[in-house]
Amino acid sequence: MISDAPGQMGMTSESASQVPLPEGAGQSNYTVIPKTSAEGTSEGELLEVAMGPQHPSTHGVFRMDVVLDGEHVVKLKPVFGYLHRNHEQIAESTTYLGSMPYTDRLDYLCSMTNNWAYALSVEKLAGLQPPERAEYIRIITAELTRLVNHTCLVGFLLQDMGALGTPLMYAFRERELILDLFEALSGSRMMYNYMRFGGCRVDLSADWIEQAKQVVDGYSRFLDEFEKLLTENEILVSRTQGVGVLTVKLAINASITGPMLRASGVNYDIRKVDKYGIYDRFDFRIPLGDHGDVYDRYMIRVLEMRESVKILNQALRDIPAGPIMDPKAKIRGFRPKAGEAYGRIEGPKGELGFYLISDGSPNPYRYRVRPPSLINLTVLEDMCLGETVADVVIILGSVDIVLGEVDR
Amino acid sequence: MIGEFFKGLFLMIWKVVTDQPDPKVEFVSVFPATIQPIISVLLSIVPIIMVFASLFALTTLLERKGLGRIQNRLGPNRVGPFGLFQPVADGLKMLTKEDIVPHSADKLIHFLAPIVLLVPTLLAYAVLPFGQNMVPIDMDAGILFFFAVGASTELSIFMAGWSSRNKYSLLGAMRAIAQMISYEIPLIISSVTVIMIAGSLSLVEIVDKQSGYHFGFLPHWNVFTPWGLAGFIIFLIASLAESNRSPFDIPEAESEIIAGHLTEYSGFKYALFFLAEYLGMFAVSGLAVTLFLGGWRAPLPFLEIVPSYIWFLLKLMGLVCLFIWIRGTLPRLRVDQLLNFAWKFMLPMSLINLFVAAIWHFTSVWNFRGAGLGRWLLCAAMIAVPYVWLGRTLIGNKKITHRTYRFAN
Amino acid sequence: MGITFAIIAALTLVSAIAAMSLRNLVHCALSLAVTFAGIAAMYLQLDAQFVGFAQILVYIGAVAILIVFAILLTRSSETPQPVISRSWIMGIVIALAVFGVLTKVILSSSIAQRELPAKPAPTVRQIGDQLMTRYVLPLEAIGLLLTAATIGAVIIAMHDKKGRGDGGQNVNSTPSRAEAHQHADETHNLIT
Amino acid sequence: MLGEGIIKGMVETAKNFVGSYHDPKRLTTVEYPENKIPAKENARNFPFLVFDGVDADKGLRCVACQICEKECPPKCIYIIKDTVKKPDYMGKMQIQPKIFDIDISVCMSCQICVEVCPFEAIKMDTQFELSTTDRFENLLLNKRELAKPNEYYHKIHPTEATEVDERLAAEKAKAEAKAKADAEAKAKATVAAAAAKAAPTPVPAPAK
Repeated sequence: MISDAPGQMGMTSESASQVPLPEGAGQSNYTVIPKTSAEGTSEGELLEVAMGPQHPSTHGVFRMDVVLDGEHVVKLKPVFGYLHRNHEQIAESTTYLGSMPYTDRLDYLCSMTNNWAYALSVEKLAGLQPPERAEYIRIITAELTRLVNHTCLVGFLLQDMGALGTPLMYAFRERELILDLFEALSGSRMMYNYMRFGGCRVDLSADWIEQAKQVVDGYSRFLDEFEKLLTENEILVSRTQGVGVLTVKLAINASITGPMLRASGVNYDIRKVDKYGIYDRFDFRIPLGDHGDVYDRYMIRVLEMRESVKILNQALRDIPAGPIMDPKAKIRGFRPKAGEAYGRIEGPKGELGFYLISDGSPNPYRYRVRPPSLINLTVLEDMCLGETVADVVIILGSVDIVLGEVDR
Repeated sequence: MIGEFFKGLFLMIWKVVTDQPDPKVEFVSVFPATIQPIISVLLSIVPIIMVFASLFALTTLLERKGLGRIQNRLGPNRVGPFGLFQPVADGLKMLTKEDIVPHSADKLIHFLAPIVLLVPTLLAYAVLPFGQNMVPIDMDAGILFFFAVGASTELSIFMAGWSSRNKYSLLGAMRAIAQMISYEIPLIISSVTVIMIAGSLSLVEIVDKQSGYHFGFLPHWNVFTPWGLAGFIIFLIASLAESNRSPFDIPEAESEIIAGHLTEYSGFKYALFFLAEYLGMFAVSGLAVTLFLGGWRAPLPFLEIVPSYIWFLLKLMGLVCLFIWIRGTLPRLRVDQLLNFAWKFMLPMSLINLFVAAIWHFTSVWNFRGAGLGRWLLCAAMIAVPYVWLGRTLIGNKKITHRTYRFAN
Repeated sequence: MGITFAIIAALTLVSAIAAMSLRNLVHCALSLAVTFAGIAAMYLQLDAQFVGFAQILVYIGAVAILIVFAILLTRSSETPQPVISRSWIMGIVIALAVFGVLTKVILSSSIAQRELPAKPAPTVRQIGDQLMTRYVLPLEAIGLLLTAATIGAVIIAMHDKKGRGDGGQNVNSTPSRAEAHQHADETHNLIT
Repeated sequence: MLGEGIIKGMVETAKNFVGSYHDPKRLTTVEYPENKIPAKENARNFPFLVFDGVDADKGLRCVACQICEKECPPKCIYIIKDTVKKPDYMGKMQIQPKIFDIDISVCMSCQICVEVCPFEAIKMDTQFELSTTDRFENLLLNKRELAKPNEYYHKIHPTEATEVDERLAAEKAKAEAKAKADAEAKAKATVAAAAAKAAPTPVPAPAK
């Protein structure tokens, strides 16, 4: 019943005459589905709406085919793939290093963590070990990325809720400071292409660390300001609490990861589980929610940002001097021995993993991304059923997707 | 003839500037008797349209600048000095844009909707006392007229939403109507408190009743009484909803239903909707000023030398700035919450406020020592207690709590 | 007064006819709103401000909206009736009969016989005073009646809503989804 | 109490409103065409070719080894080797690219060409105002447009350029010392030294 042309829904054959049409309406763009109860009596009509791919709040080219009973959702079908770029196939036909810049473009808000996840899997494959300073740099950049991602998420969530850009602008103000840091480090504001197999591309200067310390100090002040603006706001609270509940059972079964899983109350953070990098050296806690609704997802992110600030303070204080590349690593002619590896990290959005099979050639034989955005999106319908249109938008916002990663 | 014409014109301008009664008499008498009524009407209508249309332009700029500053941006500053000509550029853009009518739209109603919206909105200005001697029509049932024309705007929003043949438009129109009908009730009831105290439906008389000062400095405005303050806040919230402003911009919630009933409008028709929306906001703010903030009266006795209409405009702009500030801060409510808020909070509060106003009226005969203060405290308590209680039940009903979070190591 | 009255009367009549004869229900409702506005204009012309404004407020602001809502919310899936039904002759006869009776009564009443002395138009204040003093009992009775009607409507609506809840659930649970949930539950049991 | 959080939020936005007037740090944006943020030293946009000396044709460091062409992930570099050796600005005989095109509408500024280049011949530019009205011709940069002097490189990336110069000088000194020891075939030895560095491992063609 869903026509492919977005916004111009095909008319179902006989049912369209139920809402009085304006005269001369050649074809209807209302798809009206008669609604019947269990006994077969008629109970009004359902309206099918295609939200997206040109909808203002689908975070990119994403479509939700929503069936509405009044304002309530009775069915929701996510449709994605509008941004498909053949990422995995391209990566299989280019060198290992050559797909590093492509990973930047997966989740373009968190390029650093994408880099790290990919570097981690290649390092597993090739048996490389980054030196200690590189590990510290990775943690610093990854936690800064987490700050960027979560701040933006909260900003966009509030934008979806109709706060007219104010929280988003505050979020972008702070993000700008971190992007400045990243630009000074890697040369680019978003597509960093910074990590290398066995280390990092450029070393941090002492200056940079000073600046980063300032930014991190300012961040907890900003978070206080942000929370004053939002956390207690009655409108936000009543809009989000009890909306879009994700049960623990479903979250586990759908292999949801990241803040969404933790908002449902499952204590699972790869930073603690795998202790990849040198995360075991840092003192931080994992915030857990109990309700699994949009408010919990929002609060978990705010609390995670506070923990990230803690990690950053420790890392910036303790970072040792030393080389930043494993001496065994080669830039040109990199050929890992045949084998397979799966490297995963706790990205800001969830478990980001890269699965690689090498046949000893310069290109990976198989390259597979485990995109947290896509997998977290699979429970969208379960969270949205019975909620209203307005809630669908904020539930989608609270899932935290980036279409670059969903569609790949 | 020409000399008389200019003399009359000059006299009229002089009388307007110095705030004297009957400014147009001399000027109108220059013309032949048959067209005198028409001239007189035009002299009332044209300034209203001009002043409020330019106020609209100014407000769009002010809003964008103010929102920009709230969001730590600069706001528009490219067209003209400080971006002052930005509204002109916007207007030109709107006028030169293609006017798109959807293929399957109901063309006649689609065309009529913006006009049907704009006309009553403009009519509402007919009864507002802008200044001491500036009332287009001093009607006996002025406030009733205001609400009557205000109520007829709902139909045009429905027309816009339905005729566009767009699902989002229809959803937006339904939301708009539900919202406007719900909030009209608290809006009217909170005005009824003022009518009851003033004993008149005439806006001029209501302003007259608010003259004078307590202790020589505190004006007798309704907002300085407990019921007036509560009524003012209820009126403001309801008028935010009536004029579809954030946090009640649900009918055109762009993150949910694109632009609601405005989705399929472009070009000049869209500009008309936009204009009507702002004019509606000015009108309802003007009514708030008249009912609660003493209309055109100066806030302090020695400031009475400033012409009265300046005070009216200043108060009006103050309210508009408040609206902009609210818009820059708050997220949007959901439809059901909006209606819950209207029926479960605003309506009981406005009824209680009506009751309190009646008590205020009857206690005005109290004559013992400290009666004024006692009366004030009694009424304030009678409003505050239900407010706290209703607020708690409103929140408590939805099981909304202050949450604490666990941490795992 | 003549021309204005003629225009208003023509507008009212034309829109009333349109409200009866247009095929599209929404168009009919909108025409009806125009009729209401015309009647309000007549009241205003007769210097009955209160009635005129109340007409606009109640009929255009509420009744017309209510009609429009009713059209949109109720199902109109019955096949559209032909505009002129089979019993049109009967209808015309009844209409003519009513018109005739009314005309007869009006013409034979004392009002039509003589010129009325110009009465001062009742002000809103007078109407209010009358309502609150002489007619206070009827006013209260009407208020009570309306309140009872509102409460009744709310109760009916609430009852209806309760019934609808189950129907809504039925639409949700397509078999595949139910199966998927069941499957998920089983896996969960395996995990834990 | 109802409304508390809303009032708190409104106080916060009011603070920001006032703050935006007296605290320039809050305003992150600059008014672009008039004011520009100076480019960071590490900033990168699109690649350019470095030449030494004054003549862009002669001084090009690039020896058309085509490693960057092979390594470029979006394959936006196009090189055709010259068939004859030509003297460079020092008078040394060198193979040079006959055609060296970069399609910057395809380039994704990943800097991999810079990393893999053994001759320090290709570097990243910071120039970003490149918009044109023709997306085909004007965004396909040829050798002449890509070539920029070493001084320009020093100007945009001072630290990095100094390091590169030092490294090149050291290599050159080493090569010259070796050349002196190997007195009979001076020119040949220089080329050999370069060649030895050029190919630590030959980069194989893609497997598929």
